[in-house]
Amino acid sequence: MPILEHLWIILALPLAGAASNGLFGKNWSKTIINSVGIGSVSLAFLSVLEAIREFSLLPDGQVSFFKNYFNWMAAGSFKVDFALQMDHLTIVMLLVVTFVSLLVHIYSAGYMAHEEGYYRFFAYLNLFVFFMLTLVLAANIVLMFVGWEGVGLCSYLLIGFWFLKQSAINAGKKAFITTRIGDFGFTVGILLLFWTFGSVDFGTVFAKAANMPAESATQAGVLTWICLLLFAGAIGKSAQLPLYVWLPDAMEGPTPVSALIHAATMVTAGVYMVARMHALFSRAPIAMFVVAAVGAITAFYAATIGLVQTDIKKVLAYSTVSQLGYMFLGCGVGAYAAGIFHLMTHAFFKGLLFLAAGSVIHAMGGEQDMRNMGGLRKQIPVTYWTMFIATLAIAGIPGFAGFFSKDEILDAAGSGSDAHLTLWVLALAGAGLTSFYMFRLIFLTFFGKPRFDEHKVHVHESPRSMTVPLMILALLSIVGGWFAAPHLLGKTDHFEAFLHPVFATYGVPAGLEQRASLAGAAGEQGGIFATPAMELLHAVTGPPVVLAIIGLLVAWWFYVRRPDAPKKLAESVHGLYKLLLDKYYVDETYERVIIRPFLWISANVFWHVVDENVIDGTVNGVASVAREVGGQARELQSGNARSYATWVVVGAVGFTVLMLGVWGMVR
Amino acid sequence: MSVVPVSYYLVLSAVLFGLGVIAFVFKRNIITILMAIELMLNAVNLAFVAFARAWGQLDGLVFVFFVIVVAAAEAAVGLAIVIRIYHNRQSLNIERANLLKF
Amino acid sequence: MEFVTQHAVLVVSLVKIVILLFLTLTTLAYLTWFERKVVAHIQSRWGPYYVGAHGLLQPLADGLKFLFKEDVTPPGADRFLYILAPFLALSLALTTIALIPFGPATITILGQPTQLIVADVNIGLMFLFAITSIGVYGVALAGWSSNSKYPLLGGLRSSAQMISYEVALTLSVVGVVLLAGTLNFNEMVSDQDGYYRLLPFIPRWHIFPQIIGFLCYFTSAIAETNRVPFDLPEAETELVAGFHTEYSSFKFAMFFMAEYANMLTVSFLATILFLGGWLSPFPESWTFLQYLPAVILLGLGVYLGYDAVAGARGIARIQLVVITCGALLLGALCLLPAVMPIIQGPFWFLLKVGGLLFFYVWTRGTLPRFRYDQLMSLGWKLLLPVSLANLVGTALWIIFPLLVKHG
Amino acid sequence: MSLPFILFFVFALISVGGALLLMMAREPIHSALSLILVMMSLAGLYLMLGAEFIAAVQIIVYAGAIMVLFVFVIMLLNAGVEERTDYSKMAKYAGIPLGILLLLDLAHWMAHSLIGETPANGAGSANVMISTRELSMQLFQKYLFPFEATSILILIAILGALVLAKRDE
Repeated sequence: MPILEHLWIILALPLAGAASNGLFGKNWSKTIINSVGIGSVSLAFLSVLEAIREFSLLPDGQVSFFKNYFNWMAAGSFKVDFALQMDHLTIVMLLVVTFVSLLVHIYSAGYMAHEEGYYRFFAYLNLFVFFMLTLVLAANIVLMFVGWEGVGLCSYLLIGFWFLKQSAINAGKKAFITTRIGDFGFTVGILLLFWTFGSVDFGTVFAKAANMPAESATQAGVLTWICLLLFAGAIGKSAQLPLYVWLPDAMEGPTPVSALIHAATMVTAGVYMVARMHALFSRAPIAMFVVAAVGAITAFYAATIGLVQTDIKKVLAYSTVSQLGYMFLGCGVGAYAAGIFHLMTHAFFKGLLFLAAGSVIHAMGGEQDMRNMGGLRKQIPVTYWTMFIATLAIAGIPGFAGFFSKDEILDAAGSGSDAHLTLWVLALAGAGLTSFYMFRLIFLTFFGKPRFDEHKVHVHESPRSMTVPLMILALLSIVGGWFAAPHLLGKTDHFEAFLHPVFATYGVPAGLEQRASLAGAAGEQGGIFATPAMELLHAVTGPPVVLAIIGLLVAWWFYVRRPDAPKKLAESVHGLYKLLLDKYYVDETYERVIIRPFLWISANVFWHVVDENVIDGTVNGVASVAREVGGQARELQSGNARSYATWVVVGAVGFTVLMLGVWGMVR
Repeated sequence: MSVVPVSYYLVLSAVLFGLGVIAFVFKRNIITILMAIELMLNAVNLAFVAFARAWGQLDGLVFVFFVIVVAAAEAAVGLAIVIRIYHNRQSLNIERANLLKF
Repeated sequence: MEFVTQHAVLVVSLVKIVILLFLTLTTLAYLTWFERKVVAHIQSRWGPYYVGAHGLLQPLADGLKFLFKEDVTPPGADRFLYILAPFLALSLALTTIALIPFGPATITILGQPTQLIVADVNIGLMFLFAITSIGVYGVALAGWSSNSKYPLLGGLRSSAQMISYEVALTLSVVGVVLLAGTLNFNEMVSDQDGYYRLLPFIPRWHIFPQIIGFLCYFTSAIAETNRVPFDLPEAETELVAGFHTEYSSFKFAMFFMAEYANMLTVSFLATILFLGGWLSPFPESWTFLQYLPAVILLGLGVYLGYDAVAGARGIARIQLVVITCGALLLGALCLLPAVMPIIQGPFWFLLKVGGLLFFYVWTRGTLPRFRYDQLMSLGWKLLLPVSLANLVGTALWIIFPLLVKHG
Repeated sequence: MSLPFILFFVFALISVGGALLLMMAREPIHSALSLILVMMSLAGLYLMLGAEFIAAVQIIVYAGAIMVLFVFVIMLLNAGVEERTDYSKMAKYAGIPLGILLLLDLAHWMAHSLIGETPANGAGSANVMISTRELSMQLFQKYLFPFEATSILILIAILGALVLAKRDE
């Protein structure tokens, strides 16, 4: 059946699942709920595959498939259709979203087995999938915004899933409100976009934008503003500086949620959006630089915080933030493909990391603090190995997925047309730190002596439904990057080539054009590495790899060889340690600088002054005026029917005189 | 045999209507006021019939029927209300039934 | 004189009115005598006997008595209305008779076609009802104006009674109107001419298909005229003499006559509507029947003559002789070929009316009086629904063949 | 001055006089009777206009039913002389003049109405009586629905009157 013609089916499936589970699931057995939830997602995945097959059959000239289903709203020239589109970028996202969420669903079946509101959880998950797919498939920015907000909503619901836990509730609120701040920018961006191009359709907008000249790097034009505003939304959604604060707290939610929403899919929506909007971004150098800078700084900054965190999920959260930073850096320097590539690989290994962490927590009976773990290597081998693979991947050890993608980003940042040395350095440092804190996590968790009471905690391997997804993801974390492998031998990067048509469509400036096809790009970068072999050698012994190895060794030294060393170090540089441990006091600063004044103003100005005096005053004033007028007018109501009768006669006389008089005149 | 022009009837009906209106505001007794209303209705009926004859159409007469029916209904309900008022206030003077005011 | 030639119609109807008025008043007077006699015989009494032969001069004597009685007007009475009421009652009662046809539409008197009816209106029935409906005012005003509580109660009662029974009366007649398809008395009567095809010996009088209507009609007619057993307005036991308690002398007589006039009217109407008016129940072929009036009159004359010779004494004998002569004379008159065709219609008509009047008196002689609530419930809860049902049934009866014909 | 004119003026005078009497009389019962007088004379006018059925209905329903109801209520409540209070200044000073003004205005325009001169009984020779048959055709075919509606109305009126007048024990 032609899925491509009916892309809406892909959306409808999870929505149906969500609806049925959410409405009727309360009285259903876990089996039914599972079959509905997982079934709908797997069907969605299959239909995505089918859609891709059909897409591949399209004539070569056609870059994207567009279909308009119905007119959603129309106000004057402002017209929004419910239209979906599909191109290579969408395909990547679709695959990642549906597949990862499928795995997470399966995983959740095991992980949440003993939870209250099981049906609720799956309904939310399905709903999330629906909105994420909407976001990805949307053919205009308004519809995209719908998905954008929808995933935000689901994130809120799922973070606060245990709504009896105050911390969970607060975390949910925090996530929602913080992203709102970004979304405000996003909304204004949309308005500006419409005001500029007179349309919200991607196709139209990009086509118009393609005819505009690239703006100068010195002063900002309208494109720059649009991009910056949209990017504000991305900052909120993808937890970049300065709005990243909600993501660590979001770890209050169930671990599968963290894996799916706060690592693999939702948080990458910002990156996707930037990549989708490349036609605008690549014409706004300032915006590009901002993106890159924010990305790089965040990457480094979050990594530093990650160094000292003790909660296993918090570490992963900060690492997510920093990895997202890498993706933005990639987009910022024009290597969209690299950004998306990293997005994909990151989805694999970070999802895996979270799931594995979840498995660890499961095994430890809810314990999240790494200081109370250790030596789990033997008890839960599957978790251990998969997690180790993921760590290798994220650390960028050659041969694993993360290596390729991160290498491309760094490469672009360091030697690209829009390269910035500082950013490159930051990113490199971040890479080193990443490798350090990830291995720190591994060592603390799985090596050394158990630091918990083994009689109390009964460590056990997770059920099959949890381990199988781990294995699958582990496999992907290894092979997921090999599209790009030939690149190291100076051949084409398949992934990039696959996405090339998308980024080539709207007359992208020359600098990126070269990047897009990397065949022989290395040759230009410096004559010294002439042969493929040298190229490969250079790649695998490049600075990132070196730093990664260093990080590994340092971590090993600190946490396996000399377990007491960290404490000493911490005491020696106590200030810095404290600073990092308290995450640079960002939350406290926000509390003081923004929230408290805001509350104060709301209470003392808007409530006691504006509301009580101005608004109430107006309303009461109107009321009292009406009362006065009525009090005067009621005198007419004498209660004496004869007076009323006389008034009626007055009316009759007036009417007859008027009508008949006029009539007579006409006559 | 010469016949009376329509305008005679019309003027008569106008006069009757006017007298009805005057009685309507002049009388104090509720029953009489209802009668004044009946008088007005009758005047209107006369005009109806006169017009109907002048145009040589029957619709006017049909409307007279409806007017009569409505008058009957009005009288029935009105008089029932009058009885009510009398039971409550022991007076038929409309100016004494003046509680329904500000 | 040329006014007469100009408006011959007016003159003729004037003459008719005079004659009819004379006849009617006389009839009313002797109706009282008739009633008293019949009731007396029902109660096995003799009734009026001494004033004239068989008390035939009794009505005269009563009239004189009323004339010479003192005319009292109660203090605080509303003078105008007090006087108006009886006049209203009587005049209205008499007016209705102007609408009644006593004979066929086409007969010739003195060579020119004449109708035995004063006013042949297209919608005579409607006008008759119109006038009778005004009759209430006589009673009501009488009760109100005499400024006394018994009359007031009586007036209230009787007006309520008349209003309620008027509804049933009218409705019970509508069935006949549907059958006849007209409101004109002449056409109604001529509609009842002939016999039923299946039962050739039964005349096509409306009483046969409309028997229910007839019963309803007559019951409510008795009530409408405030006769026994529905004569509550003058229920002596409860409120003296009802609305005319305060009336004396000739005003009272007027009410009295009005009542009897109403009886007449109602009987006339019944005859026209249900009993085929002036039509003879027997086929045209029986020509010998046209001697019937003469025969009856002559027979009466003979009987009276015998009575004069045998029974009576003194003045009574003289009277009887006079009456005998009159009867014989009339009988002879009826034998004249010029008069015979004219007399046929009125003869049958009056015969039927007389029967109805006898029935009236009969009921009075036999039935006890109803209670007021019984009266009302009978009117509203029995007669009204029944006559309505009768109306609907008749309508269906008429509609059905049409439906069958036109699908 | 031919017969129709004489009749017309007689009836007109009676009706106007009745209306004035209705206004002047202090006894409600007198007002009622004068109103009946007006209705009678109107019935006569209807006859002159050839609407005999309307005339009959006028007498039966108005004079025979509605006014009887009025008289009945007057008798029931023993309504005596009307007291001429003047609490309503509005009615006292403005009422009568306004009424007269309305009367004159209407009369003026009626006198100058478009069809003023057309002979009053119909597009035909003198004294054409409207056949009741045609009238009923109109009533039961063209105006069937309004007819039914009015019957519903009168039913509701009856119920309302019952509920209102019922003595509440």
